Amino acid sequence: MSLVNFTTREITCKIVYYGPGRSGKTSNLQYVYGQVPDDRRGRMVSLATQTDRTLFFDFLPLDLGSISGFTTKFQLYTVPGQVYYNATRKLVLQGADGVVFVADSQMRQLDENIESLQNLHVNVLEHGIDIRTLPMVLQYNKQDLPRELILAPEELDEALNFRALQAFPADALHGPGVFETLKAISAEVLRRLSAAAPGRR
Amino acid sequence: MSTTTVVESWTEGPLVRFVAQASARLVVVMTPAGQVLAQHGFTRAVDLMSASALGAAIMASSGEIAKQMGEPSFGTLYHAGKKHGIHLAPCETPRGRLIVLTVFGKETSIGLVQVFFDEFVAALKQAAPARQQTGPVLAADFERELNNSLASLFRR
Amino acid sequence: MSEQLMRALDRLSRVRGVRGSMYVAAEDGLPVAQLLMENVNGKVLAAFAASLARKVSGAAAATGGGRVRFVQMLSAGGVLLVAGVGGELLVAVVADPGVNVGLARLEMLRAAETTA
Amino acid sequence: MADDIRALSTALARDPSSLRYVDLAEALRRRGQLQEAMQVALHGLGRHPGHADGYDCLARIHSDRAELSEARAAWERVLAILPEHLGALKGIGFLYFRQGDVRRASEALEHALAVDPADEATRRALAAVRGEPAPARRSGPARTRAALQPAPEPAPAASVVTAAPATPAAPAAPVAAAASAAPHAPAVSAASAPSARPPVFGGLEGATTDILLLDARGLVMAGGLSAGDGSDVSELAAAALAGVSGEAERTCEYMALGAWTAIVAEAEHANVVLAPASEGAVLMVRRERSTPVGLALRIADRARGAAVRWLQSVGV
Repeated sequence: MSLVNFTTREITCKIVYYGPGRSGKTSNLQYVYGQVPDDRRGRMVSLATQTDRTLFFDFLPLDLGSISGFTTKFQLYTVPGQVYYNATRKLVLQGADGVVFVADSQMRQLDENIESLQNLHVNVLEHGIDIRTLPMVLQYNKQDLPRELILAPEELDEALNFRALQAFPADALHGPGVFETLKAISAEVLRRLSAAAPGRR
Repeated sequence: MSTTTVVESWTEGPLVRFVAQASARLVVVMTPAGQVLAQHGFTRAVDLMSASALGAAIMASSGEIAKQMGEPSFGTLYHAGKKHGIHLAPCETPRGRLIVLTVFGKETSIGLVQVFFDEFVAALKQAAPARQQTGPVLAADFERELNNSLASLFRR
Repeated sequence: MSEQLMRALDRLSRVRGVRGSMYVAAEDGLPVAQLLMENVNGKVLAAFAASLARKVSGAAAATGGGRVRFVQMLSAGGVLLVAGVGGELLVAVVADPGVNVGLARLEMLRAAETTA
Repeated sequence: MADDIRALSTALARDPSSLRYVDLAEALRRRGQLQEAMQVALHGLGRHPGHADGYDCLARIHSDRAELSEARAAWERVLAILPEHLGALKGIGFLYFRQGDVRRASEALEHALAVDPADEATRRALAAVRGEPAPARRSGPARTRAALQPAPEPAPAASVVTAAPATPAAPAAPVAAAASAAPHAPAVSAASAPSARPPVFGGLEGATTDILLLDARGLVMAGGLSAGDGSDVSELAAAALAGVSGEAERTCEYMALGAWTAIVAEAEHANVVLAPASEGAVLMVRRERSTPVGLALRIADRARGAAVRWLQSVGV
């Protein structure tokens, strides 16, 4: 549920980057952090183990500036991808306004992707939310790897994208696709607050 | 410098009173998802955004441990440091469940913070309006502005 | 340890007019052991006894009195007594206005020694 | 001093980005024009957000306005910028002392002394906080500085504008002196000199050495308090005692005890009795440890009567 402050005209939204372990969720946030001017971002918090895996979550507050007269702020979170961190994954999902599912394009990671996506559905349901109402986009990361190691976006669509969501090929480590993904989820999330939203409550 | 930010005005009166009574350095009222609903005090004490994200995470994870142990909830968490203490506790209001993070120094004590926190919770309960329905917030053509914002964000 | 504390509090509660007695963690203002009548709020007693003792002992030191050992606050509706000031554990008592402060004080100093 | 202010204002108008805003704010503060001082300081800090001396000055203004938590925040900000800032360390020490936290006050002052071991004011403040006899205070620099301050217009005892931290006129108020040591010599109030105080407790033993009447802000109204060596410590004691009556009121309210009538502190060397006079004024009586508490309470009651009568007679 986006937080809207009508007095100071401020909107705050929570976006969670979800996906299997080492698919590049933290890389997305790090790239954003590195690109955005100092005054438009807050401190990036990473609760990581020494092996570079996210232990609990990464957190990055972003200031999008003024939209329709509202100062718009996004809080980007990642979840730990490893299967055994499901409890914390579920906690971070709480109150999410939108989800970016970061898939690992490597052929051998396909099962992990599918499993993580199913896990997302289960966790969202446990928060009492119908996944079909939750703004979501997909990102097919690591498309920079050699062809023979990865699946093409069309193949990944076939395997993961049965809801025909927007999907973006990406190389999160170096930037391609990161911006497009963030832009798409931002639009999805904000659309729910706009006059254009179909069937608003 | 002391600052106040209040997203929903009904929180302000009880919040300011609580900070003064308990001699707290900083009090942050947040949603269980870690969004700041109101804060008052010396923000230099912590980075506000990350503190509330982390505070909400602590509450959520300790609540989860409680659940696994068959406890209804652990309620209040308190950590004492050398110079500062934090008090983290949930608060049920008609507006839903909220979480309150209190940062305090040695000029007060956890005992005093708890006494006044109970009053604060009662005051919040009384002041909270029921959940309100909201109309559209953004104009239908918000996407153009969003694109401009994001473009400037990424310096494109 | 806690049995010893409770015994001391029990002796204190036998002083006529005492409504409640407790050991308080001085720094935290939290009850450690308590023996209270029903209408005495232990959390409140602990928090304020510790806070008042701290403020009074700081002020008294500024008057050249040196280290404070015992504080009493008299009021229209009762008496608040704090012993063991300056240590880690305080002994706090709330009593009726007519309580024999001398007697309560002796028992409190004994109770404070229990923990010293 | 008015000329000073004029000159500083002119200089600042010529070069608004100058750091001399601190001197102007300080000059205004010393004259008791706290509102103006605050405006100048805040304006300057708007231009120089990382300027430690600006925050130090702001803290002193807050302190004079009895806004202690704001003063603390400003001094902490100074220390965040310059961890060894002498003025801020002393200021924090004073605030702790005022809250009755002798241990932390000592720590802050020890830190200050480590930064500048030659600072006599800090040394004396530390001795006073620890309850030690003050070293060589008769010729201390703070006293000299205070003596050099031109005395402002005499103010009625009950309406002294100077808040506690800024009252080192009395040579034996070392913490106050330390909190605002040179080059920030504070405002001097005529009423702070023991001889200038009204003789309210005449006829009572220790009328000018062991009985003190202070207002809710911690300012001395009448009586006096002497240290072991005969020097006057009224200002320091009053500042430290001010917090007690508020805390007593709050305690009584939350414990449903009605109005407080007296507080007795039995200390190593003395029994100290506090009693509310009228309109937030508080009376303090100090008696030797050997004086029975019951007797000390009786004496305090008589002194309280005298204080209330005097307060009524001067229309406070």
